[in-house]
Amino acid sequence: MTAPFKDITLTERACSTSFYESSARTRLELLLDAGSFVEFIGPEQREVSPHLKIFDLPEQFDDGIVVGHGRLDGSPVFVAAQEGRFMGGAFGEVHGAKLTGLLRAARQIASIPVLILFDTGGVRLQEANAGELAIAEIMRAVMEARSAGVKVVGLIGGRSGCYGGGGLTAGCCSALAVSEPGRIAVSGPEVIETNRGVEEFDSRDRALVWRTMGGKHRRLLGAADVFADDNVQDFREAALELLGLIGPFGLDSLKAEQERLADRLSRYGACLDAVDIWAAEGIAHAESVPELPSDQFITLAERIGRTNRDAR
Amino acid sequence: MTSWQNNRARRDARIAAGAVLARGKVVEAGNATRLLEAVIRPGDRICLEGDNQKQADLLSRALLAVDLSRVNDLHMVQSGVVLPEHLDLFDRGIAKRLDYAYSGPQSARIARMLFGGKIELGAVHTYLELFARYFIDLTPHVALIAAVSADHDGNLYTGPNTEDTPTVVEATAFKDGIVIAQVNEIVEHVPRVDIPADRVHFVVKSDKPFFVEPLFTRDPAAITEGQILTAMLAIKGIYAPYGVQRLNHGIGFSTAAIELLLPTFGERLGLKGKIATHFALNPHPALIPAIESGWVRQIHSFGSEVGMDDYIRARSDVYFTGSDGSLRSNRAFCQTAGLYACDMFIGSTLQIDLQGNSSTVTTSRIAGFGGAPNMGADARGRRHPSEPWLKAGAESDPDGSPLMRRGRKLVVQIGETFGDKNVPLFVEKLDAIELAEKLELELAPIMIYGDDVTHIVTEEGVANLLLCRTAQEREQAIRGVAGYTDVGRRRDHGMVAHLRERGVIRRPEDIGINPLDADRSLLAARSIKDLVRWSGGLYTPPSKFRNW
Amino acid sequence: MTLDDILASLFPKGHEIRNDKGVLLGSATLRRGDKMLVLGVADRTALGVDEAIRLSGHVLESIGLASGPILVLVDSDSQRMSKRDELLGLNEFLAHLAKVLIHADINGRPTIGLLYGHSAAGALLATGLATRVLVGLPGAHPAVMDLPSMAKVTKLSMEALEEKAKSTPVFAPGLSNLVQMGAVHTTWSNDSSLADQLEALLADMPAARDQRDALGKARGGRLKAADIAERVRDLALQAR
Amino acid sequence: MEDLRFEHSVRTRAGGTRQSAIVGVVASGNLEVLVERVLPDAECAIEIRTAAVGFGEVWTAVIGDFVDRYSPGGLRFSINDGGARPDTVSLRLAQAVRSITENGQ
Repeated sequence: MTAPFKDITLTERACSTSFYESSARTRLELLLDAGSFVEFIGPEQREVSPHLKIFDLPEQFDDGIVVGHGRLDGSPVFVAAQEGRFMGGAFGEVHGAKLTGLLRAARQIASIPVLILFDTGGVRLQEANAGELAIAEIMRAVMEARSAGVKVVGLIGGRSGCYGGGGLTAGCCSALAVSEPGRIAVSGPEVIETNRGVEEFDSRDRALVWRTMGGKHRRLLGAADVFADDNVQDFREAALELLGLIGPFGLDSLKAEQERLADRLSRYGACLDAVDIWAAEGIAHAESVPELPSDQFITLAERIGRTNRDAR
Repeated sequence: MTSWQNNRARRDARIAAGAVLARGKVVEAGNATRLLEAVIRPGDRICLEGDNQKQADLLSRALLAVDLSRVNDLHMVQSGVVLPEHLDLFDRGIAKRLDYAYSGPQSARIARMLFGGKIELGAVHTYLELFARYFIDLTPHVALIAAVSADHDGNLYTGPNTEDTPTVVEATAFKDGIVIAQVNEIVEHVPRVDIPADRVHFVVKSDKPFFVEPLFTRDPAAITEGQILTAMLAIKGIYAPYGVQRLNHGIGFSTAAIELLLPTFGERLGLKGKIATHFALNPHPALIPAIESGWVRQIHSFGSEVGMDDYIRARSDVYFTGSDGSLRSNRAFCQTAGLYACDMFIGSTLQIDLQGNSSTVTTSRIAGFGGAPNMGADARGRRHPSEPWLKAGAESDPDGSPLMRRGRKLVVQIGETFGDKNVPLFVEKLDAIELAEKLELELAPIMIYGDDVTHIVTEEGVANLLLCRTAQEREQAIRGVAGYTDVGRRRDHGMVAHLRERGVIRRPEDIGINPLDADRSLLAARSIKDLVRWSGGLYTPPSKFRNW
Repeated sequence: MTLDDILASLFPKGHEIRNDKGVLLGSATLRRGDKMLVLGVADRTALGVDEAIRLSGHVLESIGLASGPILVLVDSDSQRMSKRDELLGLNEFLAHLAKVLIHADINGRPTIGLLYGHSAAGALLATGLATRVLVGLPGAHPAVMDLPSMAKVTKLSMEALEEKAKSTPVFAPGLSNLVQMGAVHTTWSNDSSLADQLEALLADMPAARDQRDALGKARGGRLKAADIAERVRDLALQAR
Repeated sequence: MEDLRFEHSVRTRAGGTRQSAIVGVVASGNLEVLVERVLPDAECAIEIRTAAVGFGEVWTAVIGDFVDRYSPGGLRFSINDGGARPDTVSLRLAQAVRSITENGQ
């Protein structure tokens, strides 16, 4: 019995492995240099959520997040990867604390960057207060790390997307890479539909969901910096590219971000649909953006050039 | 003097009553209900076109709104009971009796209504069977059909989803019935004439296109490792040794997995050109990679599939297309092709018993049979030989005289031992029998009879029932692939081991497959987006399948 | 207490705080004469892109012009759940507001949140939970997730949830639960002057370091967070 | 939730040198298996926490077949189960054995 992949290289596997479909562990294995990953508080430590048993729910040994240290093209990085299939990758007490601890160490060291592979629906309902607070602590820890000179890069392309507090945390990062199936938002489609009615937002209209929250729209809007193909190798390359480009963080970054967001509101605040925004950007045949192959899309996105790494 | 043209006279009277509402043949949508009140009589047999995909939805709403004192006690004879309105007709008392073939989306409600006595059930048919009865004893008085467009004379263009329409119209129009068509638009010239105008009496223009269900789209993202394993077993354990070239696939995820493994796993086994070249099949999007890789030579279809129109148009070497370039489907012909010209049917079911009888009917759901029994039955009228057919025949009757021995169609049931919500596939007694007892039916609704089934494939292996010589062997062969279900755990281990030695049961390792190799990376497409890419952008999936 | 009562009690020397459709912007004078920047969300207003950008702008404009602490008043709905807000990137606007507050806090402008009414979810993260010290007023009723919604998702009855809520602060709404978790540092009293309590806090501000997990552990609300974070931090420091 | 525990005596020690491995994820119809090389060579233990209550008999059969087939001596398996089907359980157990018997850390 031989494993099917024995004779192909890690890079080939990373190229042919969908980021969207992979587990958190597979993503890390293929994203980092071969064999370089060391996990902190791994599953054998059995640090499970203390709260799920109240609801008679199954636990996972790593509480849905893998954190550790590894190398990317030879250089050290801290990494955290959420498992989007375990409770929707939601933040609970233990899950969140692992990421907080990682970011605090990064701040202290001040030179090792952090990669966060988001895959989350937001706060874990069954421990909502602990999850919400964990996100608040993570956001603070990201800002403290960045203020100390740490580069924090978010990678978004998992099946649970990056919702709720995950969306806010992503907004705190130095830079983001997103793939086409990746989604970034605060409120989920069903929540909007429940609150505003199906006329405002039909959560089952997936084309609508993706053009409102999906990777292409976020890239065109400038909410994400790099558009990655849905394979782990492309995310690896995106992370490397971003780490090379991120500048220092300070008051000027926040002032520039204020300007960037205010400008977005004044330009597109009256648009009713993503297609209107794209058309207002001067994109011909805006309605066909979702169908564009990625190379053509990347060319288009670069021409629009909304990203501004000094403004986040 | 005896009159021999009473029916024609009655038809003419109905047309005259309806004509008051029409300009030529065209009736405004707002007058559809009045039209139906004018032409339908209490107790009529009505075919309200509900195929498994396209729906005469405007006409069904119009019928639901009729004055109950004028239209009632109808006998619905339609292949698909799909829309809620189809059953609302019985709740309102407009219809009383039902003969049908398929009711996927309404299967739970139809079960409740049968138990509640709201519906007098004639029978649950197969498609061909119901079509046949349209010409013998269930001829419609009025047919309410759907088409894409009509010209001012009433010539109809049915587009890619022709489905049941020619059959329904043939039976109705030539036996003094009334044909009313809802169309999406009225044009100067129809792109092709699918139904000639002299068979159409009234045309109603709908304000929106008729509803079509994307029934044959399976998202590759949802295919599991277990389904991939069963698909590998089927390809290497059945398709390859029999050399199956002409076949029909059911619509489950296991068969979708087979379609997606042909260009990868199948290619590696060197099977291209040797298996799966000719299909009786709807335009399954999952088959796109195999078509693009040159596996598939020809496909004839029952109906079309949402989003496949441009792809089909561009691949006319593979599909049947009309003079306008779009798909020509025809359920009756394709069912006949599946029955007589295919060497294999492979599909899933909900329950299999110890004799191999299978049914998709449970006590809470009566989905009907659709076409599976026509595909999944040995055609006793078949006379032409083929390699798989002869080989299967020889396996089942090794001592028979080769020149006199009938071949056998391969009828394969494929599935995982446990289905959704851990419901076992294998049972000691079918729910269908319980249902028949409760409803006092004369016949239990069996989809495929055990004596037609030749193979059962699960993740535990392949059972070749052709090689079983006794009922007991057959039972143990089935238990032997029933996994950890109650049926599987009650196997006779000694007998199962013996059957394995004889090749009646073959485990993955007997076929040279390591279950650990069953990996999603084997799928030629792992998402709907991959299918779009394979099609060169020609496939445009409906919104509900997108994640971009 | 109404917002006006609260402001009057906080700032007896007067204030210039405007409430424009639920967005509070302005400043106030402390009794010892120093200025305090004030912003917030009132009247249970949902926090959307339009509100968030004004709040973050208010803080940014003050930097360099004013020193002094920053007070964030909170009586909000959750984030605005609409197609428009998400289309425009609400996550960035809320994150930006939080970032601006945290940045100010780290850089010499201590931040205090005052939760006097409702708040939830993304709105709470971008306001009160982005401050160094979050204070609760009696009567405040934050809810990360309301019980009816939880009942829907968990498929448990309201009774069952209420029963479980008695034994754990971890999921149920309410100020006392957030206090126990360490999210709310302290609760003020309505009976004495808010100005006294504010000035006492300003005189004794904790360091600009996130201590909420330690607080949650000490109060028995979050028993694992602090230890897990500390263990990961230690391992990471060793790993470099 | 239900807790189950199985202990088996086995013929041979599992190959390889890795100390632990984990496969799968806890989700509806899925499970995670953590396998650790912590027992004497002739022993094997399987501990299960499952969301599907009342399937002890099926687990007994699945585990029995698994131990028979792989003889995973020296290994302890810890399972968090989100209600997976028996065939999925068998597959994950086999994957866990493959992972820990591979060469690696």
